[in-house]
Amino acid sequence: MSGIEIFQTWVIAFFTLALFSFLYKDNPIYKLAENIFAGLTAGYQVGLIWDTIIIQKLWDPLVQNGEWWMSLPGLLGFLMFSRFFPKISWLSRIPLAVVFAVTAGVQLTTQLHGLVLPQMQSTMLSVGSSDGFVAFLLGVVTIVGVISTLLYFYFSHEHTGALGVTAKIGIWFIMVSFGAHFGYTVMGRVSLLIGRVQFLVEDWLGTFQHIF
Amino acid sequence: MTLFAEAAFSQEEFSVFRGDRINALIAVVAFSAAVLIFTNWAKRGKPLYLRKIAGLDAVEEAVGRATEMGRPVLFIPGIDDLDQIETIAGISILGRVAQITAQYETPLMVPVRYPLVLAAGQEVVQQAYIHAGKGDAYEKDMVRYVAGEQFAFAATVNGYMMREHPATNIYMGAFFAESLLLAETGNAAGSIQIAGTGRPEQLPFFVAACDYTLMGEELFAASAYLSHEPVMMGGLKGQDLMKVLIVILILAGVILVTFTTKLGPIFKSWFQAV
Amino acid sequence: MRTTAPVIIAFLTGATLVVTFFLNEKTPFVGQLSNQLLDWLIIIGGFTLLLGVVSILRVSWQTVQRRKEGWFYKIATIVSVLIMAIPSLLPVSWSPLFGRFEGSIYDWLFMNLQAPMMATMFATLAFYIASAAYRAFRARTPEATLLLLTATLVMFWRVPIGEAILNLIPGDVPFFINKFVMNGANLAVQRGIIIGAALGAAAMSLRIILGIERTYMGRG
Amino acid sequence: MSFWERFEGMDRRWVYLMVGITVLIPFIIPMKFPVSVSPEARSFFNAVDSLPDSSTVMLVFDYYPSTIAECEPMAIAGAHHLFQKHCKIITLSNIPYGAPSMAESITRRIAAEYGKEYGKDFVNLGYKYGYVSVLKGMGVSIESIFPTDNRGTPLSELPLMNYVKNYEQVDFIFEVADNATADYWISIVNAGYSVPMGVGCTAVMAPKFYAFYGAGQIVGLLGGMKGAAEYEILLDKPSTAFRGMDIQSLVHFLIIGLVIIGNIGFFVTKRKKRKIGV
Repeated sequence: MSGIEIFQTWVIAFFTLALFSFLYKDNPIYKLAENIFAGLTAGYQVGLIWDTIIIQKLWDPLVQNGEWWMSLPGLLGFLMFSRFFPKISWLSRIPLAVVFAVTAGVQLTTQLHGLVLPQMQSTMLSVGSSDGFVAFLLGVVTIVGVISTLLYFYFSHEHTGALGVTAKIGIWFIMVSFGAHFGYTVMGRVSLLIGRVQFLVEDWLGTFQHIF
Repeated sequence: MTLFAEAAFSQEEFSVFRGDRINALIAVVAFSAAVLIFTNWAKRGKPLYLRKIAGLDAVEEAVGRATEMGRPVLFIPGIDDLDQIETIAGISILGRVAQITAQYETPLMVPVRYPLVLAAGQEVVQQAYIHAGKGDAYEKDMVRYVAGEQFAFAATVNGYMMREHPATNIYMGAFFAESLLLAETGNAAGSIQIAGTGRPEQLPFFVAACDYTLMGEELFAASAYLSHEPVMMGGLKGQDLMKVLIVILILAGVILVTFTTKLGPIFKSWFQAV
Repeated sequence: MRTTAPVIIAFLTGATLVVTFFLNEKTPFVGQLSNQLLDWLIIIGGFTLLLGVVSILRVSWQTVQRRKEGWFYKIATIVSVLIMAIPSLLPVSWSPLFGRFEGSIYDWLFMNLQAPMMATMFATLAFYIASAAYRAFRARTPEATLLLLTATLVMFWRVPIGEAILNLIPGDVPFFINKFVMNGANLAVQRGIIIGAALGAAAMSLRIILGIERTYMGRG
Repeated sequence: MSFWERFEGMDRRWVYLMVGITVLIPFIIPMKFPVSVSPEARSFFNAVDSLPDSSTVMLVFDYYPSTIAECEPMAIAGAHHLFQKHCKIITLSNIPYGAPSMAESITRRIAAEYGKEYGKDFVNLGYKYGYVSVLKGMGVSIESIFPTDNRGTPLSELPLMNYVKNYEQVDFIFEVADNATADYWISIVNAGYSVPMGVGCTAVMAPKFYAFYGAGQIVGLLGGMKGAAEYEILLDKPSTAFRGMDIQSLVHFLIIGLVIIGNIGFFVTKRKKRKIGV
């Protein structure tokens, strides 16, 4: 192991332990790591956005490919800085309006087309006797689950009577699903912890024999 | 099936209109009509009943609690950018919450992860304070950009929660793996917590660690509920109508697929998204 | 002007995008409009990054200047922002330490500080998930009982030894969990929530396009 | 205050401590709990095992440094298996940070064990921006997308790449991913060029990929650390993932135990409160 590698391992170990220390309580080492972490990620965005967005998406098309219309988003981007000048700060609402409207315009169709229709389609399951008992039961569970969950979100009627019963079934389904999802995720999260502990035990403690 | 054959044929010849998306067009038109009819209905003052949503009533109470305790309200409009509709929902709710904190002059802290959300958040909060006649109480750094990455954001916000002990934490928007990092720390700090997200995979963690959780559609309804304006709330009735329609169509599909061999698959294929 | 202009722009942008969704992608001018506008959104976001960096530096600097509590740590923030950002903006031709690729300061800081810290924060979830389970999984109500029973069963099933034990019980329990809990009830609920959320999202979009929802301009 | 009451009000840091200790135990005392092999992992292994000697395989490193614990053991086991079979390996990545250098160091280290030579037996193409165009473009010409390898050597100087021009010369794709790029490998490369493919992914992603496995779009699936451990067993090289499964099992049992004890405490204290009329 080279000196540089040992140094890197110790740097990583320091910040790993610093963040873990918050589990016990907030402390100066954590505060230091937290502030460095926050600063680095902000700086990281600067490098990434300058290169991949401002240069590759704006400057190159505009200047090298002569796509003149790309000056429009550039102008809208500049209007954002009107926020620094109180008198014309309302101008920054124009790019904001464009941003909100683009999202809304894209989402209105894609939510209905890309999510609602296909999810409805995949719920239209055959529950005939020909496909066997397991398929039948799975079909019934799915259909009842989808419908009762959906009706749980009914706003304009109190959850009483038939709607109340459906919403109650919906809540049971929701609880089963949440429990399953919670239990399922534990494994992935523990794996991540194992990764960090393996680093500390094997790599970091491993440097001790090179140093001492 | 004929619809698809035609669409495929006409596409080869190049038609401007995408015939294969006729199903989506009908869905968009029907949906917009349902929402707008009831919006109009509400505008004309027709009575409109909406059931209570516990998490939403809690928002106003929780801000009140923060005022009594003299501690800040922490609001996180999700950790995604403004190209997600959930973030927009979060920003809208922030506008309502900021009006309440403005009235009571309760300190408000809104950490964000994307600069666009920062700009939108500052605008919304500033306008809410002006609207409430408390323009002087507004500070630019109520909404602040704290980090450029998911886990650095969580580390910073967690530190803030343990040091400042906000009385109320409100999470509204798009959340990912950091949902539980935030909510558990908030719980440990003793804050009242209200969460809302459209992402089913994060809901179990919010439900486990928060006092109230708005699930899926409730998040998008929240802004309308909190506005107390009939125009906004009318649309919810339209959404309900669509839900009933969806349930009927699903059941029709199930019956057709189960009992017919030809009509069922044709009916089902109509919902194909292309 | 100050509110009507943005509202009109929002309506025109939104409505155009809805229409282009139903048009052939090869249609001149408008066919690729949604991709084009999404790129615009990214570019506008790119410009705003300056607002973000100004925000984090200003808040930190004020803390340092006024010697507020913890001001010392804010120096670390400022230094970190600058040490990461500035070398990444300088051309590689000046020095291999500049730019963003292998061997640069940017890359070294990412690999040895930022990436391990991301992994560590992610890993702390293992502790939080355990304490959340311990605290929240109490059989207070029938619903809560259902939640905790499913969670426990799935946790048991997910590890080899638990699965082996489940296999000792007559009736194929792992199959049952996989089929009816994971792919049955769980999938159905996800679907129900997704459909509901999509309706809510679509209604929200409609309100924005039509100018009913104008919170971003501070109006109801 | 009774034992149960004290347990009810336990500081959460005791739970953290228990988790921390549990994670460390298997490092000191290896347990070696048996791991059963799932059909989808076995099918993955068999698909690789039945490749003819000196086939060309793409080993794709589509994971970020934050999920090394789950993904790296899969990539390592895959590299061992492929070199054992004298397959030619082409590594590449759709992840800008970390992944290209992880691919570099892992393949070089393992190649040394089997006496394999860079350029002739394995090549690391590195990373290019825009995964959709990368995946599509390699169907026509790999060289048009990656003119050079990760270290800047032109592909024409690498003997292996003189033979491999596009997907037609690729016999199998071994994709290791922690994100949605795996979907695109299936929908673009498998669907468009019918190259057989196996996917190793994180545990959280696995349920979704069962559908692709069921539909025959991928020949095998490794889900999370357990999937990696299964591959290690099939390869008869139990390593980090296999050891990790011991920890996994212990932590799961710890949490289940805590939930059970917590509920006993909950009922005991509730009954007590009812008795004294609170």
